[in-house]
Amino acid sequence: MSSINVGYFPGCSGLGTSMEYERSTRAVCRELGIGLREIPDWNCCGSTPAHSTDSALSAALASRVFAQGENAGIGDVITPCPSCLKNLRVALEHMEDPLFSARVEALTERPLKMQHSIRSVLQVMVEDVGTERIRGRVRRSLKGLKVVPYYGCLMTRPEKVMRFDDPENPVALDRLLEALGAEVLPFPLKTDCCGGSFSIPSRKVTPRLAGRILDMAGEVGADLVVVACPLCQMNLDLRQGQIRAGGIDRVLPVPYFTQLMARAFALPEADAAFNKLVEDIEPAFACMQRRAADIEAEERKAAAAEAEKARLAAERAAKAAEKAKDAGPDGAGAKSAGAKKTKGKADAGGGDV
Amino acid sequence: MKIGVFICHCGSNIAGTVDCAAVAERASTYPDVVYATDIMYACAEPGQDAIIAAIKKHGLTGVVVASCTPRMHEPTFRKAVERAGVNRYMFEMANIREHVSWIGKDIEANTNKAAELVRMAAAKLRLDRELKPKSFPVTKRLLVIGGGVAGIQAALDAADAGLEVVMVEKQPTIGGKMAKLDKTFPTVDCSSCILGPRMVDVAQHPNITLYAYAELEEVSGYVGNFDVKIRKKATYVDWDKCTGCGLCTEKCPSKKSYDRFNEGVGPTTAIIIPFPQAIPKKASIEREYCRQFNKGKCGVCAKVCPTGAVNYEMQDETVEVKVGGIVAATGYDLVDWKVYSEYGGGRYPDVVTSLQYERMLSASGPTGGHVKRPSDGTEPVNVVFVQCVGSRDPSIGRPYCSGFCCMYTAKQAILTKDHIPGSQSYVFYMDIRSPGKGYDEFTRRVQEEYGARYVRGRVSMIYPKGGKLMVRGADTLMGTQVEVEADLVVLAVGAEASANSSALAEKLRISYDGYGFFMEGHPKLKPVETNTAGVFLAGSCQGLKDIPSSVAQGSAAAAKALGLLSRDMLDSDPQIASVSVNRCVGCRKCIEVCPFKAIQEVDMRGQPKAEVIETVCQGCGLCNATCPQGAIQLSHFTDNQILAEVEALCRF
Amino acid sequence: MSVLEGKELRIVGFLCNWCSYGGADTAGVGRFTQPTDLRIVRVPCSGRINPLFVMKALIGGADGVLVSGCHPRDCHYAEGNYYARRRLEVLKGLLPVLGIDPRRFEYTWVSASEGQRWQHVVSSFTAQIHALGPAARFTEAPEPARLGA
Amino acid sequence: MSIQDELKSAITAALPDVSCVVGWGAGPEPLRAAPLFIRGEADLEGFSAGFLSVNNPALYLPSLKGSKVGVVVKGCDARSVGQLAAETLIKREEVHVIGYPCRGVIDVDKVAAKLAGACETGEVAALREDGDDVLLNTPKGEVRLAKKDITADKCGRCAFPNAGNADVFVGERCAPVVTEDGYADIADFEARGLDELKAFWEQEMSRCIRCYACRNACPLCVCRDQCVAMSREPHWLSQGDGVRDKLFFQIIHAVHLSGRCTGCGECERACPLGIPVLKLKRALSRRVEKLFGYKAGGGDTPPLLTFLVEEPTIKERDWK
Repeated sequence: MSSINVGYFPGCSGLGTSMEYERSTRAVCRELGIGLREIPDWNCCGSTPAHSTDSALSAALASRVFAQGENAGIGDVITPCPSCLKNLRVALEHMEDPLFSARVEALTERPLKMQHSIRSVLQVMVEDVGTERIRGRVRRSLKGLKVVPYYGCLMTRPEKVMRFDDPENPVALDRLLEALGAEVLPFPLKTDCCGGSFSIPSRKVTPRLAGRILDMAGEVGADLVVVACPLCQMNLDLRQGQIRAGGIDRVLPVPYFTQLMARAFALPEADAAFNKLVEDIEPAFACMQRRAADIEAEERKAAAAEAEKARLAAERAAKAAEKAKDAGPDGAGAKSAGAKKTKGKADAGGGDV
Repeated sequence: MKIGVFICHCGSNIAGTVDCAAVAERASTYPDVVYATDIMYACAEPGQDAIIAAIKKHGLTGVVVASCTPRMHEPTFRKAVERAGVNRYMFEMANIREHVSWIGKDIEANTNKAAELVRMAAAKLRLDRELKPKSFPVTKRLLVIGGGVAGIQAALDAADAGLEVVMVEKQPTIGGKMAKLDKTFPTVDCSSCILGPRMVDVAQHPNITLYAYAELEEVSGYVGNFDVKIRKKATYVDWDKCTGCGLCTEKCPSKKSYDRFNEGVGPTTAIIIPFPQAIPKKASIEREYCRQFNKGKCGVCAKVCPTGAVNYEMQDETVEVKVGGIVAATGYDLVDWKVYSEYGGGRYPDVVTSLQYERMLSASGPTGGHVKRPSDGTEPVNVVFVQCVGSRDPSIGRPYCSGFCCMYTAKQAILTKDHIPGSQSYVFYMDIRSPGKGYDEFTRRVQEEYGARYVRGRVSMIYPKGGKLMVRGADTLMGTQVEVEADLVVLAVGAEASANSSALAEKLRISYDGYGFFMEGHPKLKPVETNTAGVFLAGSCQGLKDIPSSVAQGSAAAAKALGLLSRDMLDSDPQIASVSVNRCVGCRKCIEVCPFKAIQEVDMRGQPKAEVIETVCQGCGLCNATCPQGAIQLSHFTDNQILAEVEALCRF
Repeated sequence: MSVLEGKELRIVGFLCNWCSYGGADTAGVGRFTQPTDLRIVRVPCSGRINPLFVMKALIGGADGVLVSGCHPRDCHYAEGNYYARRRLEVLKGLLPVLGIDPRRFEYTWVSASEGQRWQHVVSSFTAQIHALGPAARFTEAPEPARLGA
Repeated sequence: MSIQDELKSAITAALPDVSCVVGWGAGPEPLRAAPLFIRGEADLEGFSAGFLSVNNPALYLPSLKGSKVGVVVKGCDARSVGQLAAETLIKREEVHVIGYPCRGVIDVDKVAAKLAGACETGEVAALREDGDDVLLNTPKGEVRLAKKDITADKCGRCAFPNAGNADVFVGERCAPVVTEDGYADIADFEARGLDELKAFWEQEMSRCIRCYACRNACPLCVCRDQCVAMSREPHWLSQGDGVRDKLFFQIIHAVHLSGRCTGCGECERACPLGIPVLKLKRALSRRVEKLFGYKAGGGDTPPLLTFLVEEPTIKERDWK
């Protein structure tokens, strides 16, 4: 597969609250041959306040981002943040309306000339790179790690804008984590709301909603909750104190999927940047290693049992062949075939032990 | 020619926005018009009498009535002019109601347009010719497609009246959806107890031939004389020998087959008799689950069958039947609710459909009438019913109301309480729709006597938590979010036209709407007829309806079919194509395009000529538009007649 | 007297009896307001419509011609609309070469239940014809041309 | 052996099995050949095929239906034979097709234009071919004209110079002038704009004398005496001399030929007033080819006599 070259929009949180997402995304992309060309002098996408105040001003912010990209010859852009993605995508689609586009251009004075597209890093990972190629890169499997993926509200919705995966029951991140070796548990609240930016007007809402997600993750037996959105990550990770104060007693690390990829690819610790998480992830990894050892022991036992079964079957076959040989000339062929089979199986069993 | 023109007021329907007297005055100046007047209600008895009187008084030889659409009253007026001795085809209508007075309020424009439409009609009438229908014999046999309650009713009524009936059912048993129901609303009668005897009647009726596990393959011909091909699907059991003893179904080792009749509630065997009251009570093999077919060895059923009826070599078989009329009663199917990922999309075993729940409630069902959670077999306490799953939802292309879900949900809530006295039902609804005799009282009873809690609002999400199902939704009356911890969730899944209904419609040459429901001839006045003569509709295939309405429509369809087939001879529509032999050059283009193979080549003194087979021609006029020299003309819609209408409008 | 001078343009419709004429009826029953320009010629099937009827109207002074039949797969006569679709689609190639604006002719499918669609079709086609204005009529050349010119 | 001799022997070989062979012989003037019906070897005398073989002999085939006939064809004539057979207007097995490589035919109107002022084409006493030129004996002396300047327009866009469906083909097949007819002439014509084209047809149709020569020369106009132009049942046209009736007749001809016209150009060639009536037919042929990939004359079912349930090339207006 040829390497991918795309424009890159880190988003504001990538420079602040989600530095670990930013760092691990860049590292993982480098490892997978995705060339990221950061849009020069990009600006805020408008976040939640802009579009809830004025759609044209909000689109103007997005339009300037794409115009800056055009200066560097960038048309196709990816971003790790689903919220940025939604704002940029909505602006692009709304600007297909010539009247609206004229309003935006009057503000920016920079009409867009190129074809633009904007997608999420996750979408590029599963659609362009593919889980098979990711599986091939894994050097430290996450075998034994029990995870639940948490997509949040925006990764797949609104359906008509995002056009990615099943809006209510997405599985893209599930498949990616499986490729890393992790055990992905069924998680019914994978698209439930974490509280979003409600923490600003009302402090009570977010811990309640985020707490429900953590509680369910704990209940299904997850070691950690994997996220793809800076705001979700913050609500789930940073607020665990508030959540515990509300009576839900769960302690779960909340890493970005790119951090787990960095670990599975055995990239330097600084790239995985687990030290930026509020809840410590190391106990989860320790648990993973214990479980992996158990699983491997279990697998060895099963393989040995299989080999023993094969050996017995071969013995029986050999005996039968012996009898057949006594009975007539046709028995000879059967015997040699049976003998060969026995040998192969025995070798395989021995190697395992 | 002497033309009389009658401009109908239709009360104020037309006269409100059209100056009818002015139109009549303008019409009196048109060529050949000798008499023109306006009239209050042309279709009413005084109106018809006035037309007849005018014909006699003025010696009219043709009549134009400007009133409503000809699709409504053309037959009425044709009969009226015929009573006055004028050939029924010497009559034209101008549609000044649906196409003029009802679509705009500009009196000047409407009056002018009405006058022009009358001019067109009169111009066409001048070229009308007297047409006389020919008569042809009728096959006195009725085909009923579908053996649900509507089809059963139609078949029994027709057969009781002495008509031969052929019934085709695609499942191995008749009974349809009603046979799967435990009880019926609002009387909570046992469904199979009231349907069962009717099913037996079908089996035993001397006038009814039943082809179960069969499908309609092909229909050709025309009203009174349809040729029908029926494909009997291979059951791998010779039904002449099968006694329905059921030994094979006990011994069959493939015990994990999907149970179609029981909607997959519990498994069944590969050779089955769908349910104890099945008609015909015969076994059939579901090939996809049978070991004999999948693994090439088994043969248990053949070994145990006391009559040697099992035959793995059986092939599909085609039978050909001649019938005079057809009743389509193909019913409905449930919407594929698995598109709703927020309800689990099928991932949660304790989320079941309403029809699966019926099978759980039914004493003859796989659970013996004990309501159990499919996941662990325990008895549920909290049961949540979610209404409008796949109804009234434009986002999945099902914006219509399925009509019966409110009522069966109420019934199921009552039955839940009867089965499990300690249970509590919750019903999430959008609106309660319960028009019908005793229906609204029923929905009150379920709340007031049975304590079901009705929550007005949609369910946004169902998710499992600790062995229970969390049902999250809105209570729009309280203005709050609610979350109910449920043991079992029953989705009131909406209904849609049955699978392949559009393909069947195309075979029958009837129309269907955007959802696949068959189109009736007129939404008010022809609810069981179609626009294809001789084809009638019964039950939910025409639009969703509950049992009493389906039964009523079944009887109505039978009455219509009987009316048609009680005659020995039928009149053919004389509005068909005919060939001017002199002008035909034998190029065969008409023969090539005719959809009905109604044109044949004949030899006339060594020259090839086209000839229309009058009973086969349906009068579409495709041949007329195809013939370069216009040697084949569609009577009553000839080139000259259409040109006259165009020229009445476009005279530079 | 034909169309209302200055108010209406001459628009001729050819509608099949089973679907589109019924759809126009349904629009009327629903009281869906429509422009008054259109005059409808009822034919049994869109397959009955010889493209030359359309040309006859256009050459005869129609400002617009609209044909409507049953939706594909839904023809009362099974196949008529399929033939109509090909013939009318081909006919569109003749108009520009004659000097007739091809936008003066459209064909579409409207079922008997689609009253609203019919209203939309009539309204938008009438608006389209009004935007084009009255069609210039074919008239005798001002002076007879010389032989062989 | 020359092509002429080869053709003659092919005709001779065919004669025992056919009632006649249609070809070309001497016409009323040296510039014009005429159809020749060869019934015996004696008739072969006057036969010639080449630059003057303008007429389309396929014209006569439908009226000769019922017995086996032979026909000598250019590439374009062969397309007409193919189309007639595809529409079962003739039986292909009743026609013995003799083909030869055609390198273009004369357009007498172009000669007239070249001679303008000097003499009329009828005054030309003799025509002699000399390589790529022709030499004309005129009252004002010998005139040399390049063939390419007086060849029919249709030959300049000929994709089928060799009768593809011939039973016997004589001579070396020659390369087609073009591989694909791009209909550039129609595109150019349309580019004149609607107003100018309307005026154009008003002008041209004012000149039309309604002689029906265009129709009579068309090999696919098989209605003959039953043509709607003259009938009362149906009565599509008045018998008047108005521009609209005359234009409408041309529209009828074009619409009746849509999906059938092979572009042989006989209608336009036969017009005594030189009205470019082929343009209407070619406009429709272009559309048929674009929509259905159909070139008339190839032997397939004409596209307007069939249909597909899903038409991949028809983009219907969605009325949104």
